[in-house]
Amino acid sequence: MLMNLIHFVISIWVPLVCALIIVAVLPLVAGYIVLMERKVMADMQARLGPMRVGPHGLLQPIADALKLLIKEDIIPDEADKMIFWFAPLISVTAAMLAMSALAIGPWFQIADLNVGLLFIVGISALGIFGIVLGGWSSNSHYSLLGALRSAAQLVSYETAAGMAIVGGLLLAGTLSTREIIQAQNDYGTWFAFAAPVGFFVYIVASIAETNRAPFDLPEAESELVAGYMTEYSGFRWALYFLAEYTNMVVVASIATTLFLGGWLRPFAGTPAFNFLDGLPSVLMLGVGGYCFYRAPKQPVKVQKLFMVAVGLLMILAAIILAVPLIPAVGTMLPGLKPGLHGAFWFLLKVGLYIYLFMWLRFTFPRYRFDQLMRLGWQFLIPLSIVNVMGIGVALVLHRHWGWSHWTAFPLTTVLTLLVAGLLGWESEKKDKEHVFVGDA
Amino acid sequence: MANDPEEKQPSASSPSEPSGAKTPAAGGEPASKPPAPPAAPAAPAAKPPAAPGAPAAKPPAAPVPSRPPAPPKEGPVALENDLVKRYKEKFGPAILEAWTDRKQAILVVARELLAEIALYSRDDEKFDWLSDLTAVDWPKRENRFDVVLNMYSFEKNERLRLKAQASADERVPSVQGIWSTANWMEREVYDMFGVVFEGHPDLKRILLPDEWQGFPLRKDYDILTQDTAWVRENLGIESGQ
Amino acid sequence: MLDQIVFYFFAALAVVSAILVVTRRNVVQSAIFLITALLATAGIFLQLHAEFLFIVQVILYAGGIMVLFVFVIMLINMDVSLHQLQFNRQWWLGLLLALVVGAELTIAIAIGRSHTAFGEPAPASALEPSTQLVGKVLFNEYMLPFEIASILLLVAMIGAVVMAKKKI
Amino acid sequence: MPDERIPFATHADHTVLGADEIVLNMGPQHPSTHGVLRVKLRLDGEKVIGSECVIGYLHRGVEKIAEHRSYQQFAPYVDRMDYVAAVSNGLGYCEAVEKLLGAEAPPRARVIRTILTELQRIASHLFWLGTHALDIGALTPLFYCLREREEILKIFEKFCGARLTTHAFRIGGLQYEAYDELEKDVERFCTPFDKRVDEYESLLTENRIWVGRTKGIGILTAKEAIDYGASGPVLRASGVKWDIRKAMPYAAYDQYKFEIPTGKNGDTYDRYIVRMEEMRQSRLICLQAIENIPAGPIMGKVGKVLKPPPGEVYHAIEAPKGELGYYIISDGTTQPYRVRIRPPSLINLEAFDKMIRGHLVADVVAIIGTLDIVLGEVDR
Repeated sequence: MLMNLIHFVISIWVPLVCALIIVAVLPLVAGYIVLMERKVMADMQARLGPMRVGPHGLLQPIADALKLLIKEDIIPDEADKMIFWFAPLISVTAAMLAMSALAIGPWFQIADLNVGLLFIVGISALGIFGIVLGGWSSNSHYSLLGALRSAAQLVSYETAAGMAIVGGLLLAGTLSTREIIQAQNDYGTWFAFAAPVGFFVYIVASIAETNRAPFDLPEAESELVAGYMTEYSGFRWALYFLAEYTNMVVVASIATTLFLGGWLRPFAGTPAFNFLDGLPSVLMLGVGGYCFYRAPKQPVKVQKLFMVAVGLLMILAAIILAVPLIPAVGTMLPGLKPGLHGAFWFLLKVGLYIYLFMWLRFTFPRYRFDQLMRLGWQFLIPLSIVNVMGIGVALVLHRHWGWSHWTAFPLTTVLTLLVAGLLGWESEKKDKEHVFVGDA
Repeated sequence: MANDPEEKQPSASSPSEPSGAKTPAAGGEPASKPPAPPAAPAAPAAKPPAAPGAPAAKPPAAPVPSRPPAPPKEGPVALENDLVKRYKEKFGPAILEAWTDRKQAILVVARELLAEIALYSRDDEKFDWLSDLTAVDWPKRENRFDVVLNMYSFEKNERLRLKAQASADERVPSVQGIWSTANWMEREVYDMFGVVFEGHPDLKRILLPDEWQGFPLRKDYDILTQDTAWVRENLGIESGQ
Repeated sequence: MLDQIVFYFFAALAVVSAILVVTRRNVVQSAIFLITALLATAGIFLQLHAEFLFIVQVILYAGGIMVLFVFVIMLINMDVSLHQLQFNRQWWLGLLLALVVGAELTIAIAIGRSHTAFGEPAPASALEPSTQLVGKVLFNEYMLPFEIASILLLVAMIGAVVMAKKKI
Repeated sequence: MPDERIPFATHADHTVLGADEIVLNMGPQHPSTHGVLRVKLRLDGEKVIGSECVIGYLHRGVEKIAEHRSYQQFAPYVDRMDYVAAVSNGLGYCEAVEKLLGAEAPPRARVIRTILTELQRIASHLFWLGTHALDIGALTPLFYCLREREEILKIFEKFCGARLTTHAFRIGGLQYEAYDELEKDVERFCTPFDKRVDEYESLLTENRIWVGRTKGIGILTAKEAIDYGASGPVLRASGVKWDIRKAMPYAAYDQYKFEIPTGKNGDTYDRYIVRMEEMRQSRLICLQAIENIPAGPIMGKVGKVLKPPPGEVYHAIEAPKGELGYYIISDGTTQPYRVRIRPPSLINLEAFDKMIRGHLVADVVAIIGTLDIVLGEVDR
């Protein structure tokens, strides 16, 4: 009995390790995304951002985590204790579970389901429960309104995101994440270029799905104070935040897998661009150098050491990324290069996608709830449906009439954009009539 | 009164050209003085201002104001111009007094007809913008309160001040129907003075809590009345202040 | 070996949460237990390599219908409905019916065991991934019923919207 | 509206989506009511059907204090009313008392007063723009506006030692001779400033979401604006071209050329455009003014002890929020008999109830922002 248990464990040790890494590293990654967001926001607003905890605020996430752990955990008196405690857990588990089907690099994947992408979309849809139940159980007016709003928003933008993903799947022909990336490799171009409208719709829908940037209605500070999170404090509130940032990573990974060629190096196919293989280690060297350059400028001695340590870490990463480039090692361990570099490229694309989230957050004001709904239902969903039809037509042209896909896809994209223009003009006209006249 | 370009007196003699807001009023300062020059104008620079600050040219070295003006016995001066005549024709005895103080026209009117006079001012005299409505407490006088309306006319670019006198328990007709802006101002006058406005839709305190006793801006009001009442009520003892 | 453990875990979870659904006083808690019951059955589907069914179960039942349940529960003022009279006075009729149905089931299983021969379960690897299989069947042989069903759903949806909207 | 005592905690009369209305209590402690303003919103679902403003939380009884202070002693209180635009409050009060006295500030003092008041107008509009954009969700403009406003506050600090409650002016002229690089500092601030305003406008004016959130929101027609006694940018955005600086010039405004921006249909977007244009015009005034600040005394012929002859005066200036009026009655003693201050924020707030009807809760926040109210002035 024990023997086959051990056999079983050995047979699945890779996914097990990946799962452990995901569960352990994700909160840390989420913390550092928060720091990145505050730094980028500060940079865009002509100020410095957190500089006090650790050099350049690098230890800020740890400080935040400690603060949230120690903070008092207030539960409103008539709140439904059990559900109040349970709601954030649903959100976090849904978000983390969705990470399991994603392939960070060719090695690093927990489970290669053949319903991969559908699984991720389905599971992250369960996140609504966490928000809705949390809002309801904290028994306060503001959080109930916030919960209702975010549920309505999630449901309507999931449809748009789903249809945009269908657009990409038509090209890939399969649901499993690994095969999608393989399909993009065979195609030679990333699906973002083959189905740009689908990619655009997915970007907008994913922002709305994770309650961020112009669509962060539920926790709109100015009106509903903090939406469904109003009554939460301390670590429970941190769980909601962790769920939001994990969702952001999940959504970014889906976009990278489906539209930005997963762990493929840009211009993976063409040998002319092979020098790009060196880019990962060069980038890491650059970051390491910057850390060393900043180290002496740190005011406190311990911060100097910390910066030096970070610099060394970056150099080490650069070396590790450079090892597979050496021809000798390359022949001995063929899998090493795609594995390491693949992971780097995937994470770089996810990072850039998240940077796009942040960029939008700091430049755009917030949509009003009815505008948000109108944009979702009257513009995005019809557009994504038309996009699916467009890609279908392009595939038929490509496969049955032999058009090369460099002509079929641009043609259908132009047609879809035409429809988008029509839809935009339509909603513009409706905006005019919909002007609020104070009908006392 | 050195060049005081902005204060235009609704002088009757020269129909002040419709300066309106577009052309800067300062330019066309009619040189005429109010027909009945203030009886004892001790004002130093009585002569009309030489070059009332033509927009571009820098005024010549400002006439060095002569010896520091002894406090001019300014005081209100009787005012007789066609604006007052028109009011007198229309309302006769209701216009009790008309005088000007520091080049601003003031009409003291009967309390009962305040609403009609206000309506007339807005519609016929084009004072369409009520800039301020307030009250003043003169405890020694028999009609204790002065309800003061400051009106402004966009067309004639002039101000006019209506005053109605009321004693402590008389009710003043509300002008809320004529200018909606008077709503909160009348509530504030009620809150601060206790003057009750007849016909006000929702007259209750605006700044002070509703259960506040006493009216603070009355001259004979002092903070202790409220304080002792509150202490007696809540703590059941006499506050010995 | 491990499959049995996982199966028993899911089965037990499904049964326990089904019972809890019925016995809970608090409506929202019973809704949550209903969700866990559904997810447990989804787990069993996954074990049988019926991934498509697993995903449909998760998205449709847990993701879709249960959200509606929770919405409705949230928006109806709970304490109002609790005061209404509980119509469990006919509990004896319910008990009787339960016994009858129980008897039928046991008889069917007893007889069935000997007569009908269940086919040998096909080895997991031989099966084509079920999603493509279902897709092929759905869009080839059953094209027409699929379209009719979708139109029916559309009509139902529009009906619901019309009823809910105060003024069109 | 029946004035039942709403307990502080909000409570829903009926189910959220039930047919009856719910009363949502906003304030007095609320992130976007610009001070201690409490608004009782009657909502039908998400739509506002009525509201009642409860004010008075910041009432300090300035008018009662005035009756027990001498004219000079009361001047610092005036800065504490509209604490965002203290300099223009001071200007209004000092000019009103000078009129009461029949005295006149010398030309040099009047020009310096004009420069500082226009700088204060820019600072007040910058503060408004930052918080208004923040309420609607745009995080970045706030920090750009505060960066510029900091420059102006530095100039005030160099001039009179204080940044916010400056008490910069005295009755009859100025207390301090202008520090010698005043012209250079104002020049250094003004020349790049219109490019800065272009920077804000690039973030907001053509921004589809900003236009969507502000166009057609909180409409106040010209007739209603006059009826509700609105003044300043709120009145001008409704199409009434009236500015006290042009109609009844005071200080040194008659010596400078500037435009009065007006809007067409009096919605939040027009008020935004009017205020942005006003900032540009104020910059022009400052640039014209620092070209030639006339030499001469900075204090008029006003004695140490002020005993204005009995009588009354009403003097109004164009404060950043609207017409700020002082109605002062003197009885010949050193203390005013009565000082009445016309608060533009309070009177602009009267139109609030009419403007928010039919809008959503998110618009209520935008409309409070566009009225640019400061509770210190509303409550006095």
